[in-house]
Amino acid sequence: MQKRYVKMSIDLSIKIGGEAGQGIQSVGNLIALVCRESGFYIMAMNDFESRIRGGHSFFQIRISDRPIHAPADRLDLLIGLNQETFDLHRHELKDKGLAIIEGETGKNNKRHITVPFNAFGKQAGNEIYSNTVAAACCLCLLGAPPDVMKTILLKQFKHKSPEVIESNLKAAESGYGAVADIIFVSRPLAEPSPPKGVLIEGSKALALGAVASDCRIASFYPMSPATNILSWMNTFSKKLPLVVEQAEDEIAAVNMAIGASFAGVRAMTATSGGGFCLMTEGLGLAAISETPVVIMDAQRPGPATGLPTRTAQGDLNFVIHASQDDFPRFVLAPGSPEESFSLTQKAFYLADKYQVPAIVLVDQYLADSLYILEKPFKAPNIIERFIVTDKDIAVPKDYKRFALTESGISPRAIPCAGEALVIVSSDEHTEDGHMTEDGNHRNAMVDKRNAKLPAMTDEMNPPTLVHPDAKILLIGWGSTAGAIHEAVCLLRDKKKDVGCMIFTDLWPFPAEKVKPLFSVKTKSVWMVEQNSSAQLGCMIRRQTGVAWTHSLLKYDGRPFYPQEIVDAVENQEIS
Amino acid sequence: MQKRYVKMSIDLSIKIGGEAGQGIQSVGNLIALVCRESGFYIMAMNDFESRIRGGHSFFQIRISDRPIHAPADRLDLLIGLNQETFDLHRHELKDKGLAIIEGETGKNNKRHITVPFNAFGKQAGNEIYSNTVAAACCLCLLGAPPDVMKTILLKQFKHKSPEVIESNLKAAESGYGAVADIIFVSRPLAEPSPPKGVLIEGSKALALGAVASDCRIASFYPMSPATNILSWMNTFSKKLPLVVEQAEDEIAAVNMAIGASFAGVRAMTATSGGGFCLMTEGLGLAAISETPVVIMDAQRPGPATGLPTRTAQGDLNFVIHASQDDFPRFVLAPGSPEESFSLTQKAFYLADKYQVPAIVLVDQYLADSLYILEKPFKAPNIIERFIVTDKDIAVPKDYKRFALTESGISPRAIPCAGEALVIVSSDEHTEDGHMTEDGNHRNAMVDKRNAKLPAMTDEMNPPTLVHPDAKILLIGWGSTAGAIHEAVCLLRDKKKDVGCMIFTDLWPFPAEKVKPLFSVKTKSVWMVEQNSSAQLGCMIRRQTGVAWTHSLLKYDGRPFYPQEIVDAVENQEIS
Amino acid sequence: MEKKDDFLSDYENQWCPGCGNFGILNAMKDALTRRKIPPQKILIVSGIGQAGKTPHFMKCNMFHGLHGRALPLALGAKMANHDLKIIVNSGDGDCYGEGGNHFMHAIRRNTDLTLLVHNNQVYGLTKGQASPTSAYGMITTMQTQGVISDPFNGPLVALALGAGFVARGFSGNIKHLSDLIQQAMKYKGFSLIDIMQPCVSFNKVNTYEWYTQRIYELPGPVPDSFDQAFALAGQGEDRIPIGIFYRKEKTDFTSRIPVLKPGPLVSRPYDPVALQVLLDGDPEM
Amino acid sequence: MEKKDDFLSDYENQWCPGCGNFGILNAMKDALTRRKIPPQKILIVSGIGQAGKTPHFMKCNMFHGLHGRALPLALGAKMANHDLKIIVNSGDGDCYGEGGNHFMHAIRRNTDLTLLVHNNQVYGLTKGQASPTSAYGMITTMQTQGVISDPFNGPLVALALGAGFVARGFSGNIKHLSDLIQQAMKYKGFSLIDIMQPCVSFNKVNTYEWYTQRIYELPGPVPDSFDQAFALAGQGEDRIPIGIFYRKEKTDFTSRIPVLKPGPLVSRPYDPVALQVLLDGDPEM
Ligand SMILES: Cc1ncc(C[n+]2csc(CCOP(=O)(O)OP(=O)(O)O)c2C)c(N)n1
Ligand SMILES: Cc1ncc(C[n+]2csc(CCOP(=O)(O)OP(=O)(O)O)c2C)c(N)n1
Ligand code: SF4
Ligand code: SF4
Ligand SMILES: [Mg+2]
Ligand SMILES: [Mg+2]
Repeated sequence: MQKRYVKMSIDLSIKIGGEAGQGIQSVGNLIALVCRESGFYIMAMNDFESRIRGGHSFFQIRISDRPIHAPADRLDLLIGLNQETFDLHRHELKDKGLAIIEGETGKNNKRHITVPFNAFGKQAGNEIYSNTVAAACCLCLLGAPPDVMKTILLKQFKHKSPEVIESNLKAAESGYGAVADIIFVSRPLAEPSPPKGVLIEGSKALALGAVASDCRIASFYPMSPATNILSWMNTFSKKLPLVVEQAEDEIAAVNMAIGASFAGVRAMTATSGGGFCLMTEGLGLAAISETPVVIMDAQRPGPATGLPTRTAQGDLNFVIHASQDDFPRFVLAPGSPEESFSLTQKAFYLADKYQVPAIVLVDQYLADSLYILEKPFKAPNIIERFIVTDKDIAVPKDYKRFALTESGISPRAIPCAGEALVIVSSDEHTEDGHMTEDGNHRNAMVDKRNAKLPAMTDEMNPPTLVHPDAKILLIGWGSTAGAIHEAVCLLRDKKKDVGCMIFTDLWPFPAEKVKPLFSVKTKSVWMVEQNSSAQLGCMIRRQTGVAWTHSLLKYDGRPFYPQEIVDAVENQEIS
Repeated sequence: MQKRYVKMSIDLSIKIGGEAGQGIQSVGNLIALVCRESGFYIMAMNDFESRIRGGHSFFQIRISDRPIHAPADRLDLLIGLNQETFDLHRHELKDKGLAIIEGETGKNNKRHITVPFNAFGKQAGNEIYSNTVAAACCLCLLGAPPDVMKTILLKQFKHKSPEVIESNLKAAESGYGAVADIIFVSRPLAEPSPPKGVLIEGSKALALGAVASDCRIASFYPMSPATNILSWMNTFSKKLPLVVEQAEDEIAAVNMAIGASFAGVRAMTATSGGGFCLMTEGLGLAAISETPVVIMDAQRPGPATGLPTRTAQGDLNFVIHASQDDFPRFVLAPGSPEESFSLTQKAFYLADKYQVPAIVLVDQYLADSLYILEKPFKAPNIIERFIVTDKDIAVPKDYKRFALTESGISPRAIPCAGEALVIVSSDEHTEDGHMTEDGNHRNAMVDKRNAKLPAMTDEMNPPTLVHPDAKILLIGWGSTAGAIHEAVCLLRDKKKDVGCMIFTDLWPFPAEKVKPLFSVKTKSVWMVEQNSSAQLGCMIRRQTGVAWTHSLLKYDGRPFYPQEIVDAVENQEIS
Repeated sequence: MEKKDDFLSDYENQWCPGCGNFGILNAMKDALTRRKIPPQKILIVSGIGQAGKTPHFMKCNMFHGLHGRALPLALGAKMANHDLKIIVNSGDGDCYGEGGNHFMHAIRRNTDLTLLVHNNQVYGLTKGQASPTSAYGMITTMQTQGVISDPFNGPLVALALGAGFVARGFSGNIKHLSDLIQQAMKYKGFSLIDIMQPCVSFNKVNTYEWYTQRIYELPGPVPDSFDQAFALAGQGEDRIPIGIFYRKEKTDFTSRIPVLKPGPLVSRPYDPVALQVLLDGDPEM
Repeated sequence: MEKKDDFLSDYENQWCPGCGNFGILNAMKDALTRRKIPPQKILIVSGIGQAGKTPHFMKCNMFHGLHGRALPLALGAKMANHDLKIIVNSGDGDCYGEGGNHFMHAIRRNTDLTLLVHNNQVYGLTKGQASPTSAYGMITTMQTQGVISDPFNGPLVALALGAGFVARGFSGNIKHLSDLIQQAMKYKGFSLIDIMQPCVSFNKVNTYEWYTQRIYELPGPVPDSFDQAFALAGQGEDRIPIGIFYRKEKTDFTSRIPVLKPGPLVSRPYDPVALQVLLDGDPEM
């Protein structure tokens, strides 16, 4: 994730807003696709309500000639499929920004133009095509040649009827026409270059990480913002030995995954905090039965139902301590599509290697955003499973599933695969897996499980560092990585001595690796988190003794903009 | 809990062991009752397996002329209803200790006497009376006049048939006869004095605390070691406006309690860790809906099913962080029957006052042990409910359940009680209770809920201190209080400079009160906990920056003996 | 007198235009008006989903609880105050999926409340996955190769569990549905109305048209035969009967609890004297 | 050849002497022996309770899971390896109480496994509270004024949910029960045997005597009428039939999943080439 900062010559932000059901996301995707095709980097986020029609939602895309990893707070272009979009977001426009809003043609002023998206849509066949009109306006302003847009449109609708395709093309044409003579601040798409990578959604990167781990069972119960991960996996399940099963509830989902893993395949489930609550007992089952399992928690604001379609980082404390009593587990929090792919694989690998549950902690912002992925994902050559069969066991009929070892890891056989009987219980047990009441056996098993911790901790990567000896150190984790990195660059441009420390590998907390990273030169330590109590801050304090001095906590369900972080640090400097 | 330590002139420990189903607990209760009647203090614990018949279980009672709060590790008398008891526990006998074990009369030696309990039982009518024979042997050795035992027996069996009573009396007689000419180290019961208090079980004190809080709904799903608390409440429900309802699962149990509280009565549920897992989503519901609810978590070793009938302190981290995202809650951990009664009331009071969930964290050892309660429990004169009705509301029809206030506490009305409509949602909401997607409203509600924290923290009592400026400070919480206090006394007797700090009020952690309690004179800080990671230790470090230096962690499911703590500290001193 | 308008709420409705939920909402308001129950006297408890949002869109006392957990929440409220009149709004996923266990055990208890299952045969709020009632083979956003579990028939299961009031309604027949709701509320015990409800956004199979072609009103008085009820509840391929399938009087849950006889718990005074007697209790436990 | 002794385990049995579970254990061993399934080839999944302890007391592959969650655990194993032969041991509390939702949805899926519900009409391991199947009015350690919910009839509910193999057995008739288990294992799909089982420690109502007075073996071939099955499953006051109530062939769950056709997931090779194609996929998502 540590990116070198190169000044961008193109950096445009566009917001397209309207009601749910107006096809905002399609507009967004279309624009993103054309930008990619034209060789630009993009980063786009989806903001929507927990409803299917009406209300207000938007798609916000940032376009650049350099890699970008966070949205920007000020807009160059605001496209409103309704007037409300203008009312809500006009203040976000830059001074030279332009708003194109649904309305009768004619009552334009230079910075606020109205276009009858709906009427044009209707002319093209149906009001629903208004979104294509809007997309076309946008692309026209950005300088995209009409045929590029057309090509992409045709690809996107290739499975639709000729009438639908025809109407979309017509709608696009009218969109181009409506703004043909308006000159926008910048027309980057007029100068295309080869694509810089593929377009990818966070949830797709997570799903690809799972299949690249050879995950073969994904059981789940629908819950935003995790559902998309499963939708992707479902798509993949047609081409790989993978079953995606919708369970009756999250309790069933996690137990199915554990049962599948016990039977010998890699298995996972994904949910959000409320569903994770229902999985906590299963987490303990995975722990005591030493069955590998991967659980993805896509965070949203809580408690309880909270804000179903928004983003948060409020589950860190919970997932680290979930389920009664002590036991080892992994918690990894990717901050980009690349990390989503690699850390999901790491989670499956570590779960298998240490026979423990591994949690991948993501959030709505990461899952629902679009990115350009520069380096294609590679399928691993082999998948190491850490499973034994009769031939690896001295006397298979004497096999003991929980044999005491120095590492705490016992050779793991799978049931009905040979002479070795696999005996597993959720009660405390002896080496052979049978229930016990004996205090010594209990101690031996707790010690055995805990014995894995040193090696598990060694597996944890230290946080990413940028100028760690700066006077001001920003600390964050997971999906805020992009915004924090950019904020550091912006602040350093302003000659502020700022650095950052971004965690992905959170538990077991690699305290010994983290402690020496703190510099005596650092005067203020800022926790930048999307929760109201600085959960990572508390953990760092507990694990290293280092206390944070400032915090920038955002918990309104919206992601951080780099500028917000810049402002907070600068304001603090002044006061 | 801070008890002055007075040297005991009588301090006897007796263990009665046998199989589940042999009536060990009845023997124990009988002895405890006679000791109480004779004016002695007792402390007794039940050790049993998760099965109904067979295996091995025991009852261990300590008798003294001074208040006692922990079991002792060395025995004066071992009574075995089977040979296994002798084999398992003979090493616990003091040098002058005596063992009375089931077997043919005759093959006695001075310290190991066999008595045919079974045969005597059979003679009295049925082998099942062997336990009464054993109890009688014990009481006879302790010097209890036969008629005292007889009186208690008659009382205990008053609802039984004349034959059963007759048989028990006969069995008792033969027990007395069998050991009449053996002289035991001490015969305290021969010199009775007036009773020092009432006999009470931990779970009963908790249940009484609940009814003394005017709790009116207790919904639950059976789970050891919490079930007894509900059994007691069920008994009380015949005499008070109280409904105890067994739910289909723990999810239903916690939601029922929340529904009941919402409708206007005080309500609770009780469970153990595995059931608490299933309640975590409900905990979040109580939080966001600001509905008071009390949840008792009676801890047992985990993870998962673990050791169902044993004791642990492994759920502290979990209950403090359970459920997604941040929200305020209380966590209180009583360490004695007195505290069980008072802190349960405090939990109900605080839950009502702050409209938050309150967790009472106990464990199997506390719930299943017997104590002498010196000061009778008093019913409060009034129960403060913090509920408003139309007459307290300016314009009832404009009532807003979640009105923003400085304290974060909104006036709470109950549904269908007047003109004021009560609107509550598990989604994030506006002041009127309706769902919202708005970031500002979201911030306002998070801030409102968190605004309760300072006052909530003020409600927390600091830990109990004994010689806080000692060189060695033992820190513990909850049910280990008795053992730690006694260990301090024993160590100080040996001229060791030892003190202790015992927590009951754990969350919100009263950091500002705790920090100044640490003395510079203290050189080693010991965490004495029944989990494998020093959970309270981690919390103290995180909240105060004070790091522990030593730990004595016991997680085999058995309670601490004071002597174990003494030994650990002394061994450390030597090495 | 109560007017339907009394239930008008200022809060913006969030359902899709054309959604079957509007019919259910209207039938509820109509039923309450006719039963002369004002907003102040009704408690509506709901789960999470489009169905769960219902009480927000009308004036009432309400608790919009967790996904799947409306029934135990409602039961708790009823035990605390058995004078409460309670309607529960739940979705097919909410009630038969996540909340299936509570559905079964609520019937065993026979708690006096009315359960309306907004059965759109799909997960609406989460964008179109199969629900337990989705037809075998139905293609959805997640079941792209078709549903492979048998559909769950709520009324049938309710009958097997001994429910005393079992009905099916249709969101497209508001008058009929209002009448069902009124009857259900009159019934003292647990009443289930499984309501066929089109979801215009995600269920392209069970549309208004699909329903109107199949649905017919049961004529005449409620059949008082269990077997007949069972047969009616089982229909559903070509012909879907709406109406009350079964009605049988039996003692409701809170009436079975002796301690509730003197009145609702919520209105009973705190009695320190009785409590002290209990606290003093038996000194020997 | 497999002998019943092959299933002998060294692990000490923990049930009360006289417990009905012994009969079930013996019938299981007998059935497996007769079906020629050795310990190495059977997977037993169980919940928590006295019933859940069953697999510890015989030789087998086993997963003794969480209270109430045996069915999803077993389903997960079956999806991973549909060649597994799976028996699930569950208690009446475990299966119909805590696990009730999984019970219903397991039936909807028709997973090929055999579910044995040790129905002692009480919570045994937790010392005698009422279970969902406890009779109305039954006095227990916790329901000291008697049970006030209607009893849950597993076979009846299973039939209403469309189960294809529904039977009732009696722990006191080992030969008959063994036969039922064999038939159930032969059936390709979800098979339920609700087993009447005395709990000598906590159920003083439904004793051996009580059962023997009421239980009768169904004669002759399995009735192939749903109505008859429903009527049989409903019997229980004075006369309790044991035998197979209903048997109907239908495609089992894993056979309904196209991707499983080439063989069990667990034995399929990892294919980096197919994966890479997917990873390269559509660059435009
Ligand atoms: C514990 C939990 N799991 C999942 C969800 C996500 N969720 C919200 S509504 C819903 C299903 C909605 O379907 P249904 O109950 O049929 O209601 P509808 O929207 O169709 O009316 C789900 C799965 C949740 N909120 N909580
Ligand atoms: C989540 C959870 N809740 C409660 C328990 C406690 N518990 C263990 S066994 C049991 C019920 C046993 O009854 P049943 O399933 O009928 O089995 P039986 O012992 O009668 O065979 C309960 C409630 C538990 N282990 N886990
Ligand atoms: S998604 Fe379906 S159920 Fe939900 S509001 Fe829209 S039409 Fe109604
Ligand atoms: S308690 Fe009942 S079910 Fe459990 S082992 Fe004893 S007799 Fe059997
Ligand atoms: Mg639905
Ligand atoms: Mg049972």
